Amino acid sequence: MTETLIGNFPFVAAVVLMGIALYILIFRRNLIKIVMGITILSSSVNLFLVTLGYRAGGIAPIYTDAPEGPMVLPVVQALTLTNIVIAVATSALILSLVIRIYRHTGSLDSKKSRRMKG
Amino acid sequence: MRQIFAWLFLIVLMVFLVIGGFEMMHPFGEPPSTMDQYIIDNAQEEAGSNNVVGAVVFDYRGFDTLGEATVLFAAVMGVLFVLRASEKKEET
Amino acid sequence: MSKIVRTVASQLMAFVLVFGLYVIMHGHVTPGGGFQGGAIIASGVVMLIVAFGSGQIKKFLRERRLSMVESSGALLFILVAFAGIGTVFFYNFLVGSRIFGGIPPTGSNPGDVWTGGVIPLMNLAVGLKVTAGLSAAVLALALFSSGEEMEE
Amino acid sequence: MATLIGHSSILIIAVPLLIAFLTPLIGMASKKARNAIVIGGLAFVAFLVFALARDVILNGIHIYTLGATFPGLTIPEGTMVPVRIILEVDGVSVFMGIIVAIVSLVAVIYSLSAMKGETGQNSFYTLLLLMVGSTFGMVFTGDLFNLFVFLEIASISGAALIASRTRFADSQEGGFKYIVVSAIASLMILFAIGLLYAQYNLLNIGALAAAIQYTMLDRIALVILISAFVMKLGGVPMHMWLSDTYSVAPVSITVLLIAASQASMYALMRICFTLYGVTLDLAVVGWIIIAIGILSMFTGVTMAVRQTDITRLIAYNCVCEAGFMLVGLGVGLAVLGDVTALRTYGTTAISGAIFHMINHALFEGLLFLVAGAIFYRIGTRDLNQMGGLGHTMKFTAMFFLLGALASSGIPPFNGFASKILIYESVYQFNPILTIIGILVSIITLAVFVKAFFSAFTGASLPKYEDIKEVPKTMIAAMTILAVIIIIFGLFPGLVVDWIVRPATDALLGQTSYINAIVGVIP
Repeated sequence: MTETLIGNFPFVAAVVLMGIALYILIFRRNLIKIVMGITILSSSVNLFLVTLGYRAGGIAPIYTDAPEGPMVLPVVQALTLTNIVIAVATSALILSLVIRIYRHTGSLDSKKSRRMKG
Repeated sequence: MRQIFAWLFLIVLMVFLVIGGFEMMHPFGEPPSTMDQYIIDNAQEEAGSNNVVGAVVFDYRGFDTLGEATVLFAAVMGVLFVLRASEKKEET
Repeated sequence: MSKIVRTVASQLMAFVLVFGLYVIMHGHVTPGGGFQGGAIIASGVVMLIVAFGSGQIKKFLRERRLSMVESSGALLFILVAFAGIGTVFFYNFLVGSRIFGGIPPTGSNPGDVWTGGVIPLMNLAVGLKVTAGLSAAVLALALFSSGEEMEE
Repeated sequence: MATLIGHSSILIIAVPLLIAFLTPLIGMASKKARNAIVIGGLAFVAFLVFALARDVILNGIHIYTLGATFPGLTIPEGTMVPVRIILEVDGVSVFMGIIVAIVSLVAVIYSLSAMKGETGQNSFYTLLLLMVGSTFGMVFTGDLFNLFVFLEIASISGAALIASRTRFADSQEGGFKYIVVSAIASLMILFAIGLLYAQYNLLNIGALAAAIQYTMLDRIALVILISAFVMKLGGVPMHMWLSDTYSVAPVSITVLLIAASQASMYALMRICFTLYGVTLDLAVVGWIIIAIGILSMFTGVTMAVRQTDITRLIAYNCVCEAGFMLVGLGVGLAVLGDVTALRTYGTTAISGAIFHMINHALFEGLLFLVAGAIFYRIGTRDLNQMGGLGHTMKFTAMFFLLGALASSGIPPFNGFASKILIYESVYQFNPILTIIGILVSIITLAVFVKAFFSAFTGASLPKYEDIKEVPKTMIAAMTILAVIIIIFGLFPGLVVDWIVRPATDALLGQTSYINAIVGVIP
């Protein structure tokens, strides 16, 4: 148990980060904080994906002047790259909507502006 | 009431995931790698790229990258669309 | 912002551009690629917006025009993908040909830019797209929050 | 022609994206050219969908490996697993493709006059095309991560489109809510994909289905996937966002949003039937989905009774109809392991659910278009302020009645045809479920009759004296849907034989889906 506890700590770190994000999303009312929650959630998923591909003693999967050693898995890195771009796109759109909502209602509190929580 | 349910949901989910992370994942640093090893071995020959991640992004999983570029395109279009000057002409 | 900041920002922009282009065009040899390089150049544009204010930047960069550049980048990307449809969509048809056709030797090697087939072209298209797209989004947000009306 | 069909699965996804990238450039030059190219492109895509559907139903599963040396090369030399992204089109996929093709054409034709005079039309059509292309991508792809990417495109462009009426605060809030819900759902989906990848090092659905072992991590992934997709399609515990977004979006977009939720329903079916298949703990998962369905039916119909806003009323009806589909699917899933029960009523239940998906898209689409037409003319969605509109808007009133009758399952229309399949088969599984279903249908009818009378009949109000019928393109869009509804209602047997039965067989044929990817294992 203790060995796996230390060895698999990176997976658990990703899960804990996800817990923080879900806490923010469930209990916080401020629209900007909800955006932050989504960003943290996507970071936690990114962290999880990258840790999946790690090999002990691995090097970056790039052959240019590569030292000896096993290469870490490239597919998860590509998936992470995709997810980062998607997270940027999502937060840009959400922020523009938040600006619009703020212009209309003059408030960032979701209780005031939203009839029901989504 | 809703708060209690939310806490309960959160705690149950976290317990499951943490146990999953500790006990049932493969040991950290030794992932199964049938698909990835093939890509590492063949990327230089098939895609002609030293950067294996680059080969995955633009060749093996190029369609995902098209989707990714489209997401960014959609978001920029969406930002410009949402923040455009509000309509002047009312609907009749 | 003060004059020092503006001068430094405008001087730095040249280096940012060079570094961004390097990252884009060496995407198949060294770490990096279209997205990363595009993000670097776009962050340079953000630096200019911070230094000069969005009103000044608006005079020579319009978000509509940037959005058109972005469309062209996306179009270039999907056309390169379509060009492989003689075999299969997204087929890397340039490997072994005259353009970017070199095949690197297996294993560790010093790296050669003239390799990768369609990958450098796609990096270029994506770099163009990401630069224009991110700059347009940031510029639109900055303009809108500073209260300027946008053109249609 | 053979080459065209060979490449059609990718063209159906790529052509809308290509036109979407072109639209801003062409729209700068000429509006007419832009409208022509949008409609022409979508018509071409619809043609390809029908050609592909015919080919798939006649000749079996259609495989397209992106970037390989030829389309059928799923597994390259020297390895045992698929490496590239593979599009895999079977009966269910083309069935969903047909829904999306019809709905997207109708939405564009309707938008032509509904959006006239609004600003930002270039961006509107671009986002609309992106949404259509990504919904096609969701239903045609055979790769889990690719599914996630297309889900994200659909939700981002959908959110921007929902918020398109920038002068109303509630439309911005609707867009915000939609994108927050979709972002959370899709990130959870990505997390589940990560869990599956960690164990099998695979992303392809067929190859994963061949390798899956139903370990504890697989169960966690299944729970996350089911809850995320139920969230995306508006099942009950997470249905709050649905009425708030559907009611504020422009109606042509709402119609597309319905198609996007149907794509989430498709993904749910894919996950349960194909990815996990018979390794599932069938009865438990089946009953969970049935419970979600029953709750959706109840909540949808009881909330619909209380609404005075016509679009919110229809939106809650959507929740209710989604419940019917989930019940049908759940029953099919619960008996998947039991061959005799599956043959006697399980297959019929799944057919009913699948048939109801296309019917749902058609009649809810028609109802939303009618609501949009009313809003277009009188500028309000409040039922209490309407009255006597039937005197001037004869076509619109007729279409509303048609959609309402179809939705509540009255005999000569298509809603009846699919609901009777569900009732019949579910009765053999558990009679109580059928009784609940019939009860819910009756209340639905009552709700719609009340709405119809308060909006269209009675003395015409003085302030609506000079209201005219809506423009011709809007009538045309509604007529297309109405004609299809009537045809489906009159000849349900043909429809079931041609497209529903192949879809059901494809859904149950997990082995053929797997064999198309990994080859026949001796």
